[in-house]
Amino acid sequence: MNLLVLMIALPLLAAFLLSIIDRASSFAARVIGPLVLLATAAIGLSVWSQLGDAPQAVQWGGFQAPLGITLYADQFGLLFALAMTIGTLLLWPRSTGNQLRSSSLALLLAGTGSGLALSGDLFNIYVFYELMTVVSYGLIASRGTSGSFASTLRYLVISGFGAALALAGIALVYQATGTLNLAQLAQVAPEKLNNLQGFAAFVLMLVGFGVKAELFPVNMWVPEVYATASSRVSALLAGVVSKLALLIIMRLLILVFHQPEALTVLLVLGILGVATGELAAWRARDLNRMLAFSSIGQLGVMFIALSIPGNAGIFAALAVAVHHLFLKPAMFLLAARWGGSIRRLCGAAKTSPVAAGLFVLLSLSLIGVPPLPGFWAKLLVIMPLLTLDQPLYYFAVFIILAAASLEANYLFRVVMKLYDKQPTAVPHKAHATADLATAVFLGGGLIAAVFMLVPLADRLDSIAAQATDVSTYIQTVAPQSLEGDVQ
Amino acid sequence: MRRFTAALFLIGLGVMIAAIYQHMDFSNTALNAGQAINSVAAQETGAANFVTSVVLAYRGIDTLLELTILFTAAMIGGMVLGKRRVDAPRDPDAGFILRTGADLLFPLLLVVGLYIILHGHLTPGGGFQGGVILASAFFLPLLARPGSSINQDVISIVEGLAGATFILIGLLAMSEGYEFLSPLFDKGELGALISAGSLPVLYLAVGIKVGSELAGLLAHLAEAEAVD
Amino acid sequence: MSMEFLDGNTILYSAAFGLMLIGIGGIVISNHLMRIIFGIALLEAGANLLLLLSTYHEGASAPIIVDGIIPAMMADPVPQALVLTAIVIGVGILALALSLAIRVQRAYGTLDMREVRLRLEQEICDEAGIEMPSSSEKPAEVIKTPVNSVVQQESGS
Amino acid sequence: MTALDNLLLISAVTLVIAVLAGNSRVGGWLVTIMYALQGAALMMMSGLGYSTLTMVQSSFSIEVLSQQLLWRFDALSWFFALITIGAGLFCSWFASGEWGEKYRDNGGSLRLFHGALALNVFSMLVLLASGDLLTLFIGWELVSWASFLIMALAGGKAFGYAMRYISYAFAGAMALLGGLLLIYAEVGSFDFQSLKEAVPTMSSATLWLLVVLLTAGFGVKMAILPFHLWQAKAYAETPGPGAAFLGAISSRMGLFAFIVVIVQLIGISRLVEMKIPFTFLDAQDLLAWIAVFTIIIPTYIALRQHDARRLLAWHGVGQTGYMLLGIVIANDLGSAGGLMHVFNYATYQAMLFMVVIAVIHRTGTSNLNKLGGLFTRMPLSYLAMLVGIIGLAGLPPMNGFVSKWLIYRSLIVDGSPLLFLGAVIGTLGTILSVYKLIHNIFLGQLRVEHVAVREAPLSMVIPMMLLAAVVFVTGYFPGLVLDWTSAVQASIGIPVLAHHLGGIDMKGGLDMIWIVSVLLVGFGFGTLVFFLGGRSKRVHQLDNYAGGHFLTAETRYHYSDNFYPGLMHLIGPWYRNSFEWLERGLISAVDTLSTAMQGLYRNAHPSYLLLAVVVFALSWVIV
Amino acid sequence: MHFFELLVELLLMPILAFVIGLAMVLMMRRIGARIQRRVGPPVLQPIYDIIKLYSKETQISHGLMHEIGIIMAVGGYIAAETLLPVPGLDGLADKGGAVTLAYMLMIPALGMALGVGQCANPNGSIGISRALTAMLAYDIPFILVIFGVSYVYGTTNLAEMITIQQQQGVASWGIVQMPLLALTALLILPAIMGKHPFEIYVAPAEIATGPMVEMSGKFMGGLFVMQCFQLYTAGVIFTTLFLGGGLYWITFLPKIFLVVAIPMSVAYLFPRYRTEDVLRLMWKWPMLLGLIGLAVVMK
Repeated sequence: MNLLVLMIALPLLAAFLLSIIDRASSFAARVIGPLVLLATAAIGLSVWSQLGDAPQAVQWGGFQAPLGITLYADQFGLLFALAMTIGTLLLWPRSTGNQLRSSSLALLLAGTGSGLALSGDLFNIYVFYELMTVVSYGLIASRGTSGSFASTLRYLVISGFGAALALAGIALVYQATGTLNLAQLAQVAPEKLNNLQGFAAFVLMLVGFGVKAELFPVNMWVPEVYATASSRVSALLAGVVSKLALLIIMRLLILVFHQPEALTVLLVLGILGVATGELAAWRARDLNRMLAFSSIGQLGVMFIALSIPGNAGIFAALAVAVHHLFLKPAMFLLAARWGGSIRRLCGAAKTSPVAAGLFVLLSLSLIGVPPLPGFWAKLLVIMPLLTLDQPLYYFAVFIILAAASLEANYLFRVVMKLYDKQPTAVPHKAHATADLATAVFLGGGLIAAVFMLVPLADRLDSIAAQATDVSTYIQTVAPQSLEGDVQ
Repeated sequence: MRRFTAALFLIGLGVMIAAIYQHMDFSNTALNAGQAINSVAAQETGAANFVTSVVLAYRGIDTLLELTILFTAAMIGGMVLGKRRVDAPRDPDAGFILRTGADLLFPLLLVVGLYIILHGHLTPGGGFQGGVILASAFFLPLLARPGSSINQDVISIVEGLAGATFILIGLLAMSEGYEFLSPLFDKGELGALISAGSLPVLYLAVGIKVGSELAGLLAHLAEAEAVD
Repeated sequence: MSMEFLDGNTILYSAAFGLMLIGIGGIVISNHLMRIIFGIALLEAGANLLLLLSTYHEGASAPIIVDGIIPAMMADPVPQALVLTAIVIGVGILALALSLAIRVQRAYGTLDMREVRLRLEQEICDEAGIEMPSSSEKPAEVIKTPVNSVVQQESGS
Repeated sequence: MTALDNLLLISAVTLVIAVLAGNSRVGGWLVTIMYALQGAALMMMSGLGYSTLTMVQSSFSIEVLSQQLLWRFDALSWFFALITIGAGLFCSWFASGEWGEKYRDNGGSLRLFHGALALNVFSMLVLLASGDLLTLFIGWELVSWASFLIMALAGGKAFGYAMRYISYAFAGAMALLGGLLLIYAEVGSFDFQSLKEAVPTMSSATLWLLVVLLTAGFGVKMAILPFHLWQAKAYAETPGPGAAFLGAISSRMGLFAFIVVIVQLIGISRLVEMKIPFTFLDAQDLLAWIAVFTIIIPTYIALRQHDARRLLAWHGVGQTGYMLLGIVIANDLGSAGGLMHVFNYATYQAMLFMVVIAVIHRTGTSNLNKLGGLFTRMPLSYLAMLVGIIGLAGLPPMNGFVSKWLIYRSLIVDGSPLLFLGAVIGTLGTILSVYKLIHNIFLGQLRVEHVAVREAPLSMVIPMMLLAAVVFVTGYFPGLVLDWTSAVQASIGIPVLAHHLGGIDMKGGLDMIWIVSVLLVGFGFGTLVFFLGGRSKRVHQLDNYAGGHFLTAETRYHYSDNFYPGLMHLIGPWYRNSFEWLERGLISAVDTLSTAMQGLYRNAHPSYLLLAVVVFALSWVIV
Repeated sequence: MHFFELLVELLLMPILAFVIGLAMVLMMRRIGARIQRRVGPPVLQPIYDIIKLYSKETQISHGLMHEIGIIMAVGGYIAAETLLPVPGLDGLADKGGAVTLAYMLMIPALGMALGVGQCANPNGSIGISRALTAMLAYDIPFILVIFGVSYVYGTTNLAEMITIQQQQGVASWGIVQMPLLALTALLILPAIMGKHPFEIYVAPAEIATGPMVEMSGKFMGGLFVMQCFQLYTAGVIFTTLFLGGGLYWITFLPKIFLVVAIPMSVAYLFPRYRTEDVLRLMWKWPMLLGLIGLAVVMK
């Protein structure tokens, strides 16, 4: 028995019962969501503290590993599960119209996200992923504007398309191996999936799961959605949800697909993502879409990092992802009041100096100015890229560096506007206290990271090492299979 | 031009798929989770229908999630479509035959649906299939009488409770010291109606949940104001 | 073409891939949202079929024990369960897509993907207070009807 | 606690004090005293400047990502730190009196100003102390953003220029980062020593890539061609003494890093081995020619400026070329000249900026067409500017002459007539330009609105006068500075220049003590000759004769606009603003690409792209 | 004692320069007169001129800088003369050299420019603008010459140059070794001396729009003294660089007078050039010659 499943089950239960509770007491309905998430976060933290170097595997329903569905908790997965839970808690969506539904959706998102991060079964991942997608449709549409509906629909088209492809990819994998359990797949993959079919399955799944990870070219929904969704939802999607999709791709890459071509596909798509995202952001005239495009670029960097073979790539991608996890939500929170034309931002620093200062800090970290954490993350990506000594990798470095200078340019154009002394016609609204406090908390995390750089890097390194330890994975999930029939 | 390029892409894709197909290996049956399940499911779950074993036991969490997806979709559908305006124009009532037919079919569908649900662990069928029939039972009158409506409040309570039941059964297993969603109760005799432990109960929850979700969703869609 | 080529596997797989291709074709070629949604449905059907076929064996019986008799060769129950799940998921998403389409149609008066995109862009730009970037394919008849931006929502149940 | 720790600590404390007390009445003075303390801390390490000490380590060191980060001072760092702290001291002094009060009254935040200045000094010290390539980059970025901060303080127009600066600077930093990481990939370490050891075995292609990347990175900060566009305007718009500080030392950080990485670690001799295909040039020539064009083009752009601050700032760009030229020539004369020029230039450039700021303080404008005749009103400022322009033009007896002489001499020894010619063309342009500067501000007719102008306050005049004294004394006794540059030469592995207090020991050497003395005596005789004549009558400035017509107080006319019409008539068409066009072209290219990408995200049917990718990926595998 | 000898040399050199310069002024005016079929001034005319200017009653000063400017102009030349080795007197030749000298010669120009600027007469400023432009014109080829010569002799020390040329005879003279550079120098010599036909900024006809517009009395006198030094300096530099300098005054003096006389005689045949034309001319032919000459000597 393991309490870990409660991280998933409790939020779902609460979501189911929320409307019934609301009938009894609307106050209870309001507080129960955050309370449940607090509880799950506590569970997650307690598991984290006892985890150490030994990952844990839990079987849903107690069935044997290849037959039942596995829940695999290593630091890697648990980190993102916790990020999901705590992130949702921090970015608890506020809807003017229908708080009850938003709360249910938030609970569902937290539960699903945790499950996605911890799941050890391919089809289970697919189902979790679909659920998360549906929940995010709801979150986006909960703003209630016609634009949010239209962008949700367009998102749905791309997402549905991708999901079907991912399903086809799963079918190909099952056809080749006859199993869906990641541990068992990891065992048989070198033999059975190291061929064209395996590669096709990877590309299909990459495209499918890449939709949420803002992978080029299935990221066309990003600018529309982030511009129409409420800023907290954008923060959740860009900050946390995209990282979970990335986590799936990382898991697949580590455990199942070892083709060198797979890495090249990631590299090419990553480069395209960085180039298109950052270039498009350069010309964006409203903050939301600028952040959206920049987030595409950042995710592209993570894909480039993933294309580095071995532990270094996972470490780098993890570092960039964790950095982005802190940074993008804070930026979107600031954009809550500053959305709209950048030109309108003239002098906004006067009304909200803290927010403006925070924006500067976040921008500096985003473009990678030492000693802020963004710099170290970027360093981690570029250093191994150059040692690979291949033209395409060199080109990737060039793209990353060029993109950073573009980033500096457009972000500081915004900063300049913030500090511009010319008055604007419309007075600026100050940020909501909760938004600002959350953003400051996240920004504070970045600063704290500067001072804890060394332990932080060590910790991330050990997480990455644990994540890439395939044999431990197999042994933890199915200890007996190592002795028996390894085909 | 656009269609031409699209067609070109499609042809290219087709060729690729064919190429992959050429490389596909159809002879790997040795390491097959399905075969393993076939050989142990009868003992482990006590259900005669192995698909049900897989759906409710081995991959029970998938089923829970898919119920959640339906729940979420229905909720979002309701949110998106919103309440009908009182003065919005309505379709005219259906004719006598349809109305009477719907009334006649209602109990029939109800019974069939429940039967399919309750025999899910023995014969083909189960919570999903039965749930859909249940939903149609409740939805048919709506088509016949556009003015009437399903009580969404009741539906939301039913769906919430049904979903909660599923999870609570899972939690019950935990309180007994098993893993979440482990099969409970006595497995009974293979092939008997009351067998397979908690699986029929789960399937009932699934059926009710599917039925209420779908009915709610369809009702929302039907209620949506017609355009033009 | 020899007849061996046309064995059961080939036909079934062709059906699966063909459905997927038709679905993708619908998504790619069509501009109408309804057709695109149906394209997705077809694509999903194809993918489901593919999943179902993944461990298909000719002559295997359903994995159900009837009257205590265990068939010699039973079909793999896992893909069937998976497909069941996938179909239900597909239904949920389809319903959601349709309800969104209804709302978009109500708001923009069209389901043409190009126009929806333009109207969406227009709305984003209006909200942000920036000019819409000029587009070469701006349709002449984009009528600027006031969009009731915050649609009244169902106030609880 | 080592001496370096002390220095950095005091500098950090200065920053804190500046931020906390910057706005108070005594804040400026406190900060100034702190700079003096920093200077004292630096003097504790003065052994570095006289080769009696080779290195001072900082006890602070951390290990990140298995890289050991080190900070230390050597002779080169010490020399640059001396200039930095000196510039900080004088600029802060200058800002502490009336200037600061006026700045505050006009709505500026002195806290921010002093804070930014202190931050600049601190970050420069950190950069100068960098002990490996990674700390070098960290320091580099600190310096970049610190200067950005001080540039942007003025708001308004300055924002635009600061933006331009940071765009350039960050792109340069990224090139630098690329270069440094390339080194890491090749060498496997960020350590100075391992790079030095690995250079001989590196392939020529790698080295070319490295040199191009690093030079671009450092060059952006130095504003060498073709990255020169950002600097002048950005510096000119920096508030008051900030401009003096930036002008004096900020972009020298690029030179510092260039010396450390390219001269000291890679080595000029390795550059000479890198031939450019199909020409008879090598990498060293390329750099030297870049330096020469950096001398010529910005100098002649300066000649056309109407704003005193812009004019000075453009000369700053041009003077960088001399330093780079000297360093790249890298013989004992050239490198000494280049290094000494860093010091000399800092002294007179800071002073000239101070004079201009004092003029702005009194008259409210630095527009060269709206000033004139201030000599009678601000004689001390005039004197400072006179000393400054003689230094800037590189004429005896000021220190600018000595460093330029060294550079010329090295070019003669090196046998590079065209480089020499280029350097001289730059000097001549400078003379023309600085005469215009002093003429348009201080000579000619006094404008009506400036009749009541008084001499700048003491808080401004004293720093100016002190700097003027430095300019003169180091011109008289160049050995004072040459001692330091020799220590630097020794530490970066270049032949040490033989010198004495008065100048250079060599065949055809230089002895400034004699030259200056004889010049002074010559002036004395000139005075004698002058007073041999009868008593002259002092008439009013406007008592002038022009073509049979007396200019009167009503018809004031100061010949200032388009000061060199004949020259401009000839060379005017050569000003094509090619680099502006280049920059604009680059921007519009990015803009077009950006629009295209937005179009991609807005218009393109996503599935298309998806299919393209899928088909591409699969076909690639099959083929 | 060496130090005192040096002091005496330093004292002597400017005086000698002044006297010879006076003679050169006289010669120049005579040559000009002969070409124009005039008789020309008497022998002592330059001295009379100076005395006249210095003893004028109206000495109008426009301010301190006006006076300092003149002092700088004269003083700069006085100092510069000590860097020019002449027979028997090496002065400070080993402490400076050709480059130092070239830059030292800009001090008087700067002094004059400052002085004129202080006069606050816009016409004066225009004159200075022209004068500085002209300086830009001739200094570029001049510096080419200096470079070439220094490169060939391997030193910038003028005294050493003389020694080299004297020791190795006429064949080693600059004019033999580098005729093109010598020609270049000869072409720009009138400009360096500020004489016909490149003297539009100080030409009598342009007095109202020249630097001289506010100069009167001893100010003008100072400039006259400066002119003597100017001629002398130009002559000596050329002789030192290309004609082997001189071990003895007897061979040295003819050389320097010849150097001044030849271009004067030719130059008077040309009309005055406008400032732009000076630029154009100087940057075309002397530059071209100089560059070719450099290429030849450097191979």
